[in-house]
Amino acid sequence: MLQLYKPEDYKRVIEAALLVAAEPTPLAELRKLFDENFDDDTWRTLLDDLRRDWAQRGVELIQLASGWRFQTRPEYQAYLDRLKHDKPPRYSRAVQETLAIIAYRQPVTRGDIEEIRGVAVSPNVLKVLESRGWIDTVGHRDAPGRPALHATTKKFLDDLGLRSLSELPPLTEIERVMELGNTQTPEQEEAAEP
Amino acid sequence: MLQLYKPEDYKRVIEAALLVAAEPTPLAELRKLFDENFDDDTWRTLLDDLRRDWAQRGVELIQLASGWRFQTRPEYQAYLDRLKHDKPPRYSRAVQETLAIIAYRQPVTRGDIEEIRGVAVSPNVLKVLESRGWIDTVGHRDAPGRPALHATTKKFLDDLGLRSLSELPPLTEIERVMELGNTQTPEQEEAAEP
Amino acid sequence: MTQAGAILLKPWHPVPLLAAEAKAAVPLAPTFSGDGLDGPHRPKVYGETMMEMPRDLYIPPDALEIILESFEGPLDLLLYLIRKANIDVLDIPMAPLTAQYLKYVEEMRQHNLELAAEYLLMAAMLIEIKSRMLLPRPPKADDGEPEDPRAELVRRLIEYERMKAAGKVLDELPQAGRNYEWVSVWITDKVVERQPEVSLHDLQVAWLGLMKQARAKAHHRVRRDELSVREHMAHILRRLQGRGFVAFESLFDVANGVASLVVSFLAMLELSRELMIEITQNEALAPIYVRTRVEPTDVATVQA
Repeated sequence: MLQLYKPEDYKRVIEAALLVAAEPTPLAELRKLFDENFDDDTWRTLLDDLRRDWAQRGVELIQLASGWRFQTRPEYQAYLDRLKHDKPPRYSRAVQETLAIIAYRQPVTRGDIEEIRGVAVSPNVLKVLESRGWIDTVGHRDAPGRPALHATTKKFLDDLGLRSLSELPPLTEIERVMELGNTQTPEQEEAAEP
Repeated sequence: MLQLYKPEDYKRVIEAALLVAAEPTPLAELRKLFDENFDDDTWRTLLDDLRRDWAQRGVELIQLASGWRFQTRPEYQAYLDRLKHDKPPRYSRAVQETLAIIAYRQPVTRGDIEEIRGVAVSPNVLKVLESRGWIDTVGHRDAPGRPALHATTKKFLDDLGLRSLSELPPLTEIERVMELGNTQTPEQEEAAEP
Repeated sequence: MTQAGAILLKPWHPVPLLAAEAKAAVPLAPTFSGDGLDGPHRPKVYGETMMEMPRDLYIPPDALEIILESFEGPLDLLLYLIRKANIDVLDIPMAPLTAQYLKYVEEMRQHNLELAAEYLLMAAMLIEIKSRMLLPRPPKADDGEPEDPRAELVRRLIEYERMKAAGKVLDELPQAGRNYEWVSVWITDKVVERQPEVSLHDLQVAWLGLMKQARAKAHHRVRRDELSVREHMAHILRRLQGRGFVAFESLFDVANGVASLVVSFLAMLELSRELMIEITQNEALAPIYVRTRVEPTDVATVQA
């Protein structure tokens, strides 16, 4: 494993981690990078330093409510627009899967999502979808801890060009077989619409 | 619009464009960034220069058959893995062999795979590759039971850094490796030792 | 789909049972008598005198369970036996190989190991091949060579070994997400682009028009051998997926040049030949449409 000695070495790891992260990374998450327990001042120095490294570039390091991320400077947009980007910015698999679960199985709690995905869901993932305006909290389940119930919003439908959830791509055959127990079908949902 | 004067300015635009690109960017695409028609030597100098800028970092600029792209250096992976919630799994031999058959013989049915491997293929093996987004169903063979035809996806090529299936390691080369490998002792033979 | 045609077996001549057993027993000898090793006539394997027996061929019975788990199936076990004994896969001595294989299968059964049906099926196949090898050479049909009874087994062994190696090689390729990560920086205020609908056009213009346009871009030379028909087949099927009839021409990508168009066309013919797609035209000069073959059950559902 690559050995880290100088602050510069640590900065390079943080830089690489932030450059590949699909979502803003909170400091708590960045801390996991190193065995050492740096105090907040050290982290602040490292991140400020990194931000200065990028001060004269087309990409900048910024701090959002949900964490740190690299993003392009608006002045460069006119140039970047000239390249045809086949793919919209990619969400991580975690975000994509979480969104799919909320869309098809709403309303669901975070626990439901974790159960389906089989891994812990970082609060950040839900925050990303919330800040996009695609999901919100529609209530609480009457269970211990009264977990929040998440559902997709009208903006989600609008952004995807759907009139209703029944227009979501139908689940594949395999999934239909797997979901035989589920009684709610798209047809029924449509029938329920006024 | 941001004015570009020095080579450094142009390099910053190229850098930003490559950092946001979701896929390797061919030179022909990069040319669209600027009104000026730089010749190949100028482009080569700019890109080589940019590559040198990143020589001591956790991220490197690499040139693939399909274009230029930034990716992290393998030495940093151990650190980056610490931030990942789901890590790519190590695949069993059954999965590896099934993937190879689909990659080299596509489109194939489950029956084709079983015929080549000489054993039943558990549906789980295909599900693992499907959920990775590496294979999907591209149709059905017109035979009894209308078995599904499996093929590899673009994501499979992307994840392996290949531009097309023709860039898969050629089977003739693999056979050479095979001959060499026969003189070595695989794990299973070790198990046979008393 | 496979490359069975390329396999050329070593010439085969039926020999009397005893001679065949004795000659062929050499490479697999450790579990047989092993005699003759120290005599004046050292065994010869493909012209080379064997100075030493392959000592690690024998598998102790108590290791059987581990062994069984480490094999992916009967083909894998056979390959192991063949490679271990340094046998030429194109000239397999069937008698000792069958004996060796049956010995393992029998051991496994005696140890009450759950044996997949495939292992027993393979045993039957080996016995059958072995007995056909002992029969006199069948008379020549037409002017073709009689097929070696081992041909099918050899073809399967080679194809399996190839895929087994390919699986390993693929697994060792550096992989995004495992060996490195792609950089993905957020683009400020990026608008999500939607994929445009693929529109339908007239076919009359299609093929010739496509070729003409592609020729105009002839400076983008794509070497034919860089393209794969099968990749195009998968690509076409994917584009047809769940879309019913699609205009023939919309399945071609002019921008990729003539060579790519030709390969696409070949892929289309191959798909049609393999009955994976249906190409229809209502009347002469009418648009040609392509769709994936309709599942009988789908038709039933529509009618119901």
